[in-house]
Amino acid sequence: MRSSFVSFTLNGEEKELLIAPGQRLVDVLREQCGAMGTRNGCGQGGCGACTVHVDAVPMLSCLVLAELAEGCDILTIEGAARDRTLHALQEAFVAEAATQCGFCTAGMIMAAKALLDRDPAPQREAVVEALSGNVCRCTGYEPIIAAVLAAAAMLARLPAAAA
Amino acid sequence: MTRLRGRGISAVNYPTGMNLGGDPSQALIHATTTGNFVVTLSSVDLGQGLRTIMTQIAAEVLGVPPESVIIDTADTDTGPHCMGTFASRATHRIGNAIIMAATEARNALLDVAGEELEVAAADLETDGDGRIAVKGVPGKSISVLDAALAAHFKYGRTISGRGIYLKPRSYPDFETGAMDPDSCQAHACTIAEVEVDTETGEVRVLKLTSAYEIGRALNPMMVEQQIVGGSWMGMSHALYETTEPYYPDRAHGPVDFAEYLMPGPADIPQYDAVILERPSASGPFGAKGIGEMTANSPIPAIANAIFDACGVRIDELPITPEKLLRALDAAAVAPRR
Amino acid sequence: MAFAVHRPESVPAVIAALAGPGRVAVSGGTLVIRDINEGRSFPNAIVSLRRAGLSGVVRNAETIDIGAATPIADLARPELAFLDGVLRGFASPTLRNMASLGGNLFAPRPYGDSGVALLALDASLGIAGPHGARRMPLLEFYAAGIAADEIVTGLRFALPAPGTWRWLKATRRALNSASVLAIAAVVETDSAGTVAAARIALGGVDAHPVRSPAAEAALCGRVLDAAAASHAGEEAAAAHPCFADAYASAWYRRRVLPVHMRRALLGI
Amino acid sequence: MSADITARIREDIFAAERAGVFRAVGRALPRIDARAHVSGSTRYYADRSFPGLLHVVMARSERHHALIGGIDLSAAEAVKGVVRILTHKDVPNNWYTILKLIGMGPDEEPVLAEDRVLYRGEPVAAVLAETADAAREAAGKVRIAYEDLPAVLDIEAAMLTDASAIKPHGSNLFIYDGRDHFHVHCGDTEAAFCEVEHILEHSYQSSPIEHAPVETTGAIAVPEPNGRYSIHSNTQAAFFTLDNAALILGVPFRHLRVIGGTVGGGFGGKVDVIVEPIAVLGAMRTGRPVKYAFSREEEMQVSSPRAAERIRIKDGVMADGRIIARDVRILVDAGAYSRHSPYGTIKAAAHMPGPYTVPNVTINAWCVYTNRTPSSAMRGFGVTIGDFAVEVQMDRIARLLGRDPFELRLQNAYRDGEMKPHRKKVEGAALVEVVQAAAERIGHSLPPEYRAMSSSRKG
Repeated sequence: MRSSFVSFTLNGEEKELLIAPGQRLVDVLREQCGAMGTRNGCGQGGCGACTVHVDAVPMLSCLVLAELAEGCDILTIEGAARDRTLHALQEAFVAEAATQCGFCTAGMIMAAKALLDRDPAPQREAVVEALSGNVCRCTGYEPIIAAVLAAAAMLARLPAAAA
Repeated sequence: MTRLRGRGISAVNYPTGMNLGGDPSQALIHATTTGNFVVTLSSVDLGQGLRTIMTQIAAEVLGVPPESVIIDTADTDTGPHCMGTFASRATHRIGNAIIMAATEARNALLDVAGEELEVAAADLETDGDGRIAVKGVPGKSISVLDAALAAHFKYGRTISGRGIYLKPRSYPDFETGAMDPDSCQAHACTIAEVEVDTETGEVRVLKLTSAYEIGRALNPMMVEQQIVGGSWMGMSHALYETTEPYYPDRAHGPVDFAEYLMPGPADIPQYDAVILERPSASGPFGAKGIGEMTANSPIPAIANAIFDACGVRIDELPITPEKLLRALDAAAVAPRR
Repeated sequence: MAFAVHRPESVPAVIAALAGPGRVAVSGGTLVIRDINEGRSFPNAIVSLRRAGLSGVVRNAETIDIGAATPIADLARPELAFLDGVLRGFASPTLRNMASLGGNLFAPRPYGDSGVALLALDASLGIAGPHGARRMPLLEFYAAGIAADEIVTGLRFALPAPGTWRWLKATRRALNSASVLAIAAVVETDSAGTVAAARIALGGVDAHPVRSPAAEAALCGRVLDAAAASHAGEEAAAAHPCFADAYASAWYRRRVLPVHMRRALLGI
Repeated sequence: MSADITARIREDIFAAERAGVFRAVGRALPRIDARAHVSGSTRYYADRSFPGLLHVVMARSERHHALIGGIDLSAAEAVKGVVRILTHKDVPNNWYTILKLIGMGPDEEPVLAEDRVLYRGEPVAAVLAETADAAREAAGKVRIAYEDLPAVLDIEAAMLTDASAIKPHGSNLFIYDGRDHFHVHCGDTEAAFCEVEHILEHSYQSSPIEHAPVETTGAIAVPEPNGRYSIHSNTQAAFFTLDNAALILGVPFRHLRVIGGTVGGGFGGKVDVIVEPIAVLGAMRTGRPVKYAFSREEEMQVSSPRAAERIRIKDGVMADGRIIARDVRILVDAGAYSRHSPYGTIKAAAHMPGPYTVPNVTINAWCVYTNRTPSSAMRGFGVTIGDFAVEVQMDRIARLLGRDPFELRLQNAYRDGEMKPHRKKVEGAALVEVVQAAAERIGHSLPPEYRAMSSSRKG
């Protein structure tokens, strides 16, 4: 079995990588792309810390084979901010004290971003459901829910282009 | 469908530190040429916010803005010794070490500033915004940056400080149990409101209200983080968590976050808390440790609320729907005492 | 060990790629890749179904066809609105983007709740293999399985008549939780409220999702009220073995089955 | 809710004691690490790349208690990518105990099992391979021959004199200074029980609990020039890890350097020194960087949990609500090895009888070995389960006497200057005030004499 070239777009940048067979996307993003913000918390699809967007759909990168990302558009936490300006979710997580150890944070934000991309003005129940696959052991979830709702309110005040 | 509501309370204390082995921690502080201060430690931030608290303590004592404090940790080649982050000791031990180190560094800073301003160091005060001024003489001042530059390039002096805090070892008397195991006690009272589904034994926690006495809230936002996160963990311990669901039988031990049950964002109660401050004589600015205790008081409060709701006691954690339903069944058969 | 990844673009190509030892078909990957990550599975090759044309939902005159590789999230559509409860109870939104309806049939207990729903819908499966395509009832699939060189290509069922669908998943936490019990039913009543026909399927009571003839028999011919529904649950509790896992004991599952049966059938 | 927390500080309570003017402390300063967390740029121990990194996966005991007849590594060694497999013979000082640094012994836990295993999940052989996949496959192919021994899984069964002893010293109890349990007493409990109106005796039980940090325990050891090794670790205690690892490896302390400080959740689970010695040993034997991180399953079933405890409380209560005698029996399920449990057992004893002044107290606490995963420190160590027991007991007393549960606690709350059973004088007490403040918060009115109570004076 030989390594093969796989091409995908990562945070808007085209990548062509030589990938050993059977590699998981989380490992390729971290080790070959240096996108260390995607965390490996369980390898079971149970913690959500490795959540990334594949063609705008949130997925667990510990369960995605890198070879199947061929031609896909991948967004990680490193791509959430634009021009070094934090996304409203990132600002809200700081303001609402929604991080403690920070290990779940990137996955939480990516799961929440998928929700807000689809539903910019979610009800609390929708936020709760969107976060239900992401484990946080520190915060008790309430500040995270508050941060997502605050981010939605923040985005609603912004001109559409900036959002 | 039968849903019964109940309320339960608990009141607890929690020791700061546990020093059966002697419990030191150290800090080193030095100023950079441009008047920033590097606090060098080997202490570990688990996510509770150690770096932020240590920044605030150093800034308070040095009299400089928190933005000018840099926390450098943890590298055993460069950082002085720290016992570790556990036993609710970090704020207390490392905070005190930083106060000692920062006091020494501040004195060195004021000595240089005094020479530059041609006044005694004792006549100087810091404004916490980066300036050192002569007390009562508005306008006669020097910036921390200029004082640091002068120390380096004019006087050839270090602006630095060394700090250590040691809680000496306590040797228990094995006859009586006499010992001095801790430094101070923090306190909490929690009220839980729950709803019990008496047909299934399922419990929903509706609200957790607490009063915490923690000496000094060095950063109230982070105190609240501990209270909210700890309340959740306490609820989780009370109702869900076990690595051995059939303890002491080892069967069916959970291996993932699906089987290892913890409440998710859809299961959380309302949280509410008030903070009391009775400064501890030994704590930095009176602070006591709050990291661990927040998970404790919700557990009996929830257990007591369940009894209040449905009249059965479960004395075995976690209080699972099965245990509760078995007890309810037994109570239905046996007449209530 | 390293393994090859194949991405065939048709069903015959999938079948060809599966020929040989240690080859595993994967659609969402939430079961198989996890097993590899944890050292329980060491395939020689993974055959992805993603590009084999096995995704999508087609509404026919009488029935619905769902491709086996269709992600659970893609089932959120108006004609399948009655399945909203099944979908929302299925793991997390992120996992629903990955896990497929066909793959969920292979999930070990207590997972695989979508199979409970499909059993109550009396679904049938499309199967493809080296010897061609065939259909089989879902009941038979759970009893006999399929050969290692075969795959499930799709599921087909008739939409339940309005007002006949029932679904309840009893869990330890509100969302993203495996089931203590899953109950799906299609219950037809006459104008007097008497049950004329019922298909009741259960999860959490056996090695895989099952139909419950005991519950169905108990219900048929009776007026659908709390007593009848609880009775059906009691009959089911007596008929099925139930099992213990990290979520609940067999005793608990049996004990609350009548309660949840009543709640499933009557909503109270 | 973070915005209004400062407003919920009760400045009116202890107003004189808490007075002070501060600029930096007392502020709700945003966390200095928050922006790095939200942008994904925080660097944890695993967020560094080392060319040539090897991965460790441990082959573990599948039995609760067994003699090891033999270990066959041949199938494991044949897996492509396997570089080396470590067994106990590779570990310079295989027997250790983590609290030896504070003189609590004896050395009683092997880094890698030798002739026997005492719990399911005990490490036996460490596979080092080029990829984690290869290491996992090989670990599954390590063949261990077992001869099963009777397993002791219940704490009280383990305490019986005819229980099969799993420890070399011939009993299943940790020995404190020649005694098989830790004891604290004050007053005369037996005499007091003869004078009380009510006696309540109840038992409370917990099961083991996992820390469940989202980042599992792990370390990367990297060979450096001059015979040194850098250990990138998520330990909660850098020097503690360094010192214990050096003792196990038999190397000068100066040869090790621990780099860490940024941890994805600890809760007490990253205080045991488990992964670092193996990672360094692997680096020593291969000359390459070595990563040893727990899988999620290992984190849940093999890493040390919060101990299960069984606590029996017997209270002597007067009709007016005073608790005048409390007898507490604490059993701590240490699992197969000590780790931090002997220490936690003392902490549990020191905590009793809770935040109340009881004149006659007897506390006996046993640290008991069983054939299960060794337990160790976790958030609230030694106190969490004790609080559960004491506070449910308090609720029972209130119910028995028909008393308001707030008032019963206020009546018995410890005050400044009173003596705890371990003979330390109470100072800085505030139980009275938190009970009053909590009652007020939910609108539960207290009679004037209870509202007037204070921790700084009796009454």
